Amino acid sequence: MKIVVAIIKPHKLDEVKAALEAFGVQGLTVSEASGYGRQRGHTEVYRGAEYTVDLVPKVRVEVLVDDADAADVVEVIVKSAQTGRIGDGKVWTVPVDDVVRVRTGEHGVDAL
Amino acid sequence: MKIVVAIIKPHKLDEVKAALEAFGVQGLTVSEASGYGRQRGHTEVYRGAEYTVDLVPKVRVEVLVDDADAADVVEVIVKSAQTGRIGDGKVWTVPVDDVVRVRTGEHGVDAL
Amino acid sequence: MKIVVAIIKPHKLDEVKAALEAFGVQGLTVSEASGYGRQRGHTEVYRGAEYTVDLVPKVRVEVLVDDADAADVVEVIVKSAQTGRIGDGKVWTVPVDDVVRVRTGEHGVDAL
Amino acid sequence: MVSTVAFLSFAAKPDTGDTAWVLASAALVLLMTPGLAFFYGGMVRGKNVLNMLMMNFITMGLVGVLWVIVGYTLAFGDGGALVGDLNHWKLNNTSGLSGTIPVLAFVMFQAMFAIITPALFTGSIADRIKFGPFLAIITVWSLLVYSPIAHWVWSPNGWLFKLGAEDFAGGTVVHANAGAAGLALAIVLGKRKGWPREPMRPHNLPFVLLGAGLLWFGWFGFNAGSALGAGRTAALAFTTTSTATSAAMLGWVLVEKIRDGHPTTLGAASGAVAGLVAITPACAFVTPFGSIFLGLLAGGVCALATGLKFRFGYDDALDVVGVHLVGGVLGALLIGFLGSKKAGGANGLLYGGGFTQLGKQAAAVGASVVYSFVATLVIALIVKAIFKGLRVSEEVEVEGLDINLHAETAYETLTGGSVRASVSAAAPKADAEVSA
Amino acid sequence: MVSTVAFLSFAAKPDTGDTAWVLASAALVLLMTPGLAFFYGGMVRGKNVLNMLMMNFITMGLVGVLWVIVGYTLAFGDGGALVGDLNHWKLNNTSGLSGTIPVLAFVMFQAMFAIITPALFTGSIADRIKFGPFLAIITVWSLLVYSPIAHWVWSPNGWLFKLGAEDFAGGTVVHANAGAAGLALAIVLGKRKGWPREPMRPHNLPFVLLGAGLLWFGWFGFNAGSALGAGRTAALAFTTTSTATSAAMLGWVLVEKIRDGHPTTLGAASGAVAGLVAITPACAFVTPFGSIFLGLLAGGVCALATGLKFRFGYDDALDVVGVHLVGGVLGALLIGFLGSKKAGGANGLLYGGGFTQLGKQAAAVGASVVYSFVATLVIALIVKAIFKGLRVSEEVEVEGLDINLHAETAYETLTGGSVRASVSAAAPKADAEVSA
Amino acid sequence: MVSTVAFLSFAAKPDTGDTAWVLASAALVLLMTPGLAFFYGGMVRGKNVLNMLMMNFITMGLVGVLWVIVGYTLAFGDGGALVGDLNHWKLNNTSGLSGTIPVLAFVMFQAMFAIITPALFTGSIADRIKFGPFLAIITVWSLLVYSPIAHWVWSPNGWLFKLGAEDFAGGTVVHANAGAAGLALAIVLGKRKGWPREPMRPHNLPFVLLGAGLLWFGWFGFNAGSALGAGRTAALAFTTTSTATSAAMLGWVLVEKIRDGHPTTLGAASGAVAGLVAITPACAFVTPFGSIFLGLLAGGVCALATGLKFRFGYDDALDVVGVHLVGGVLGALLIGFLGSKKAGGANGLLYGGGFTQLGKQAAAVGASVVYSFVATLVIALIVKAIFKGLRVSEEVEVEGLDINLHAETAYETLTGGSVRASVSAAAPKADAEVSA
Ligand SMILES: Nc1ncnc2c1ncn2[C@@H]1O[C@H](COP(=O)(O)OP(=O)(O)O)[C@@H](O)[C@H]1O
Ligand SMILES: Nc1ncnc2c1ncn2[C@@H]1O[C@H](COP(=O)(O)OP(=O)(O)O)[C@@H](O)[C@H]1O
Ligand SMILES: Nc1ncnc2c1ncn2[C@@H]1O[C@H](COP(=O)(O)OP(=O)(O)O)[C@@H](O)[C@H]1O
Repeated sequence: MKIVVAIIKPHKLDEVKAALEAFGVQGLTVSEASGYGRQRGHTEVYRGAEYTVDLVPKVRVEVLVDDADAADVVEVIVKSAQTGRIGDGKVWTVPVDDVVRVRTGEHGVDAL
Repeated sequence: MKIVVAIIKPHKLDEVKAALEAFGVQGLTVSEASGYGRQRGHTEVYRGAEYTVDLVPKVRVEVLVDDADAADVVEVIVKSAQTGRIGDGKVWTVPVDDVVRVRTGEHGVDAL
Repeated sequence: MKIVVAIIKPHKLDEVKAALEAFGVQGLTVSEASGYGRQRGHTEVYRGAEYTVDLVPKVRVEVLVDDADAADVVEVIVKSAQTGRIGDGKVWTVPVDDVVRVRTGEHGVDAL
Repeated sequence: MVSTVAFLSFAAKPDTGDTAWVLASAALVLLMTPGLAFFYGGMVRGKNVLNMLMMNFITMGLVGVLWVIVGYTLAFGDGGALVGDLNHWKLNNTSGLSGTIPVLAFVMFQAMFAIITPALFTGSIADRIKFGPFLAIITVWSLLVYSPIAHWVWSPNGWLFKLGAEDFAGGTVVHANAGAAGLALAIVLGKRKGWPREPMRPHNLPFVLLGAGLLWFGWFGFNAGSALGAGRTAALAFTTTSTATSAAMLGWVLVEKIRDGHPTTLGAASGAVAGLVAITPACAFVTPFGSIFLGLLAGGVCALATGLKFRFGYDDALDVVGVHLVGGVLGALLIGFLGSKKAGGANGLLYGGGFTQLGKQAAAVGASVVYSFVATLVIALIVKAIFKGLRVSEEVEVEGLDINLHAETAYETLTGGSVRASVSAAAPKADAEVSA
Repeated sequence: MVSTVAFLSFAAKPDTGDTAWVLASAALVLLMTPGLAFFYGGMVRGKNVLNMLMMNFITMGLVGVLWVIVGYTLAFGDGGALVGDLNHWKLNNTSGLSGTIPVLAFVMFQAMFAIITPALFTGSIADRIKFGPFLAIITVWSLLVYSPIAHWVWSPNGWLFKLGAEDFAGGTVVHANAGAAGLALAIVLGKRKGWPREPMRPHNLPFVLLGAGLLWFGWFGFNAGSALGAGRTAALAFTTTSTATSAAMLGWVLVEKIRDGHPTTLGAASGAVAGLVAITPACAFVTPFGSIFLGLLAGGVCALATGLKFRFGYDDALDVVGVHLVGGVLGALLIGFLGSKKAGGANGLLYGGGFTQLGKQAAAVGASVVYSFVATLVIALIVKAIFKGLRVSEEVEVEGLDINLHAETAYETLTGGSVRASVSAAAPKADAEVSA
Repeated sequence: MVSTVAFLSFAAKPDTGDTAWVLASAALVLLMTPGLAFFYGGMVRGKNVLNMLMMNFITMGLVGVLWVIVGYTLAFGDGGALVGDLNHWKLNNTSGLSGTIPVLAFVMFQAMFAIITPALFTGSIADRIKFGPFLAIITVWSLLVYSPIAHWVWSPNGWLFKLGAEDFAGGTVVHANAGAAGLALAIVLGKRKGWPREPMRPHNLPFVLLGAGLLWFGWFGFNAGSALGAGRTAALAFTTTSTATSAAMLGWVLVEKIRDGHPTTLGAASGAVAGLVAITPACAFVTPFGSIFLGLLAGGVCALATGLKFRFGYDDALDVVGVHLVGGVLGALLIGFLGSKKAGGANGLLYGGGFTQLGKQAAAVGASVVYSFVATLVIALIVKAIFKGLRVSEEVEVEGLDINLHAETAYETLTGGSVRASVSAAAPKADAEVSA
């Protein structure tokens, strides 16, 4: 089992979700995040005092997948999240020892 | 060392926390998340325009544990988070190379 | 490849970010979290009813790094996040199979 | 409210100053219901805030219409000792003057009282009532409980008016009444799932303070407007309202500081409201200096009274009993102590008036509270039987009333396109509807 | 607004009651624009809320100044049938009385109308207009569209006034006018990226309800203040305003319940506003009972009318057309049906008055809407040409107008030092500026 | 405020129109303090918003009581040139008329001024003061600084009144005074940890705009109510208030556009407040056209003045100095330039009046500012000594004042049962308390 983690631009979430669904992924978990990287942030001004905000809003997507699907899922995400502009994000894969479905107690691939 | 990650229903957090404490876990980290899966979302209507919201509020719990405890901690979480209804969530285990306690710089099991 | 995950005190984020930048890290991802541990929470009172809030605001930092840099990055974070008081947080390292940069599709170290 | 003799003089011209003040006051009292909506809305959990706002706003709709059709005439139609007749239904025969102001100005000023009274008890039923039964209860309650009690106390024909009970701006008619009804409803509805074990913290305290600010502002219309003119009485009512409110805030916060260790913003807001409630019946009958004591006492007593629900085990979610029932009764009774002829009322016990006025006050507020409690209980049980239950299901209670009853979410997260905003818009039915 | 004969009597003393009411009303109407800002601001996405608030507040600044310099005299200067002359520019010759009140009280009361009218159409252009062109449009529009139409309808010399068309408080001048302009601007601007496919949910519904509450409160000044005095007419206008608004809320929510299955808070707020819009022209011409029907109808019709944009494909973001154009026209026409001599207007169709008044109403509202639509279209196209486009870039639209146009973020997250707050303060330019 | 001769005529009847306007104005000014609470509350960080709201609300409680007991008589009791006597303590001898209105109406109108003045300087001490010392400072300050200065300027016996200095509604008494006190307190308190290096962005800008909207609305009572009647002077004050505020918003935003590149909502709100401050002393002494210049200047100058704190290194957190001290002084002095006999004041420099009035203005505002600054400094240092420090500990400052001083959190996250809501309710002490 693997967990694929993706940091993407917020407005790309719907497309990524749709692409993963089309691929056959049955579930995923999403959370809000902020990213720092090549993409520059923006400047805010309050009563003349300037602040540089260097964190950019991002969305974090986690997908548990069978080992065999990992590479494909990564590719599906990369394709659907791509705009070609700086700040599109990263996708990485981490090994998972085991997965359990809370509702049933099923383990492994059955838990997905 | 392992890190056990659980996606659970928000109102189950207190029970899970209590169960883990009872088991002997000394710390954990929690964050808000949204889940997509078998559990359907809900529909909202604004001035007649209908929106299907397919992400459901979830809570993400992370617990660093010694290798030996991993399986037990998973079971404690599964038991305390279970309602038996769709959407109860997932628990998975990921290998961890090392842990450090920021305050002291201690490594490994001492850092928990 | 490794991913270094750090749970730190919110007001230490700027220092950690600066230290990592100085070290040469080019990007990172941040999200809000709440921690439970030795550090006690606080008490709130609403119309005489007392509530004990045992979760403390924390920030979660994730940094993807080359295997060689992992230990150094951990140390940089520990040093810059340390106040010496309970609740300073944890830093851990997890193995990563692969990283892709969404914008270009580059893999591995090139993706950082 | 001074006597509301609907003396109709069609030819006479209204006093423009008095009319201006009563119209302004009516607008101020109207604003109190949105104020209340935020006072309460900030106190519930985020998943139920829209339901709380909705209950308050829909009361403005429902009672606003009911009042002009039949509520007004039941309250202020001549009738007998118990209820008004139908002489003014649909606002018939209201083109003349009432005292120095147009009757319609009086009708509207009173309309806002009729609206806010049932709105007050939405605080006790928070977080768990179905919307249909709520509407049914409000409708029946407004006609069978509010209008009669208003008639008893404020109509020259009402039996409590004739008794000589004093209720300048509605301590009995509005607050004690709403408080008693809130208690009855909380008992019939039962406790919220998890109460009092689980935490139910206010989700937005700034909203609570916004609501308190709007309530305080509007209450000047409520109390000083009840003089039905802009003269010395209005100025006195304005003064005691301000002073008692300030003092009650200090009283409540002081209790907190001593008991809990911290002065809280929720306490400051609650104390202000408690003071406003308690001075309401008394505002033109006590001196400014007397109103300081009244306020301090009201703040302190209500702060302690919010603990009653834990002791007796009824889930009065936002303390309608602790603030409105206790505060309203307290204010009504304190007239019997602090009332002063110099101010405009009968002398109370402390001003050498003996027990006479205190007795009248106790009789009036007692009768009103008992009637309100019993009648509300009966209404609630009948509505419960008709609707097969008053409460939402357990799942709905856990998941939140907003998405389930109103198909809405109060707050969208900032990062527009993300997380919660991840929705797919269906072809809006609105479209289909219109094209059909 | 009753006839605004600027009868100047320098020696006479104003009626203090009438003056008090008109000044209070002017303040109430001023508050409506912040109310509107929150009504609209809560409905847009979180990344654009500041831009929406800013458009409304800056209109208070811009039109507030324009009005006293030249807007007032173009609207209420004697002039001819089409526009006022410059006799009152810079508020010259305004030290006397207008009826029983100081001319300046009338000028200020009217100023608030001039401010809120263009503010109303910020709802249709939400989420996509550049700030410079917006300022240009507002400026020109206020002088070339608002002032003339106000003159037509409310000046004794205006051609629609002479025709005998009735518009007590601005159903035509304010609402139908703003609605038609909003439609024209929505068409020129084009659809928001992603509309109507992508979800654009209100980011803060409590703000929408706060705005609705403030609007309702302020609208009593708008409508009852238009009596320009505190007497029977004001009391009647106050009453019908209250009743129609309550009824319209019920009407809108009923349509939702039947069509969508749920009564919503957005619907309750929208219904109230629809009722306020529709009763505006009619408030002193119909009976309280008549106003219930007017309100119910307005609520129901406007609820359905918000679907028109999906059918016809114009992106009127926050339904300025569905609420203000449709509601304003409806109210204007309903005077032709429900108008009643007893109330103060000409008898309408249902009161035996035949088609005469209906015809006048149709002519007046028709002419105003057509002029407003066409003139706004022309103004928008010219401004577009001058500014090389009215819209922000696609990136700005996606990222949000707040950080891009105003260099600000609406909400900071709670955990102070973290995430969004992670900024490094540069040496503030303010400093440099001052030391220079 | 025109001369406040407390001419007591017990038999005479008040003018209802004047009384209606002053009561309405008093209510409007009361609302300004909650408005201010949100204006400031939105500007601080989320961890301190409740403390900011609390400081403002508790001032309504504390000064509201103090004023009727002794504050009023110190300000408006006959007394001498420096302070009033105790003739009216506990509001003794206030049952007659003051001019055409009940004395109590005047007392209440003034009460709201006494409340908001110390509330204004909560902006400079934000984020770091302990609650006990804050209460002590407010109490002493109200009696030793506010009441005397009000006496100097507004009592017919006051030395600045006799000098002929003009301050219609409190530019000197309220704004310059509060600004000077704010500066003194900011200096005694010292800088917030991290200031000005660390970012301290407003946590909720919509709240700032809500506050600005409520302030603007209430300020019509503040300024036009100071005419103490509803006639030409009130109408003029209303007009110049509106115009100057609009113009000042434009002035501030223009400076931002030129200096920083973007017009901001914080700037628009701040500009409006700056305009309101500056027109306050002058509102019945300048022409509407003159008020445009006054407003533009005030907006622009205050926008630049907010940079002073960075230059001189005092941490006036929310710019009480930049807006209220600078704006108040500016407005007072501009009377010496723009004052016009036609409007109602003495002719200023630009209207051929020479330097006379300017000199008086400078003397009055100068004396008040110096006294306020020095007296506040002394009070703050004494309170500091008594309470062993004015500031919260560093940990409290980092963690936030809300949870530490008030045991509350402003906002609960949406997902009810989760994260922050993860608390375990202890047996409420309230219960124990009651059962005891
Ligand atoms: N080393 C890293 N570790 C973790 N997250 C990273 C890292 N580098 C970048 N990211 C995440 O990826 C996002 C995009 O990275 P950025 O450098 O801005 O653009 P790009 O990936 O297109 O070169 C960042 O906002 C951040 O959330
Ligand atoms: N493949 C997956 N990867 C990551 N998270 C998942 C995955 N599948 C489900 N989840 C998470 O688990 C939650 C519950 O899953 P769901 O399919 O709704 O119910 P159940 O687990 O009871 O079958 C989801 O809301 C989501 O947060
Ligand atoms: N076993 C654990 N698993 C995951 N996170 C933990 C664990 N223990 C502690 N944490 C995180 O580390 C933070 C600090 O831990 P705490 O025990 O309070 O202090 P310290 O690390 O200084 O001993 C906690 O708030 C929590 O977020």
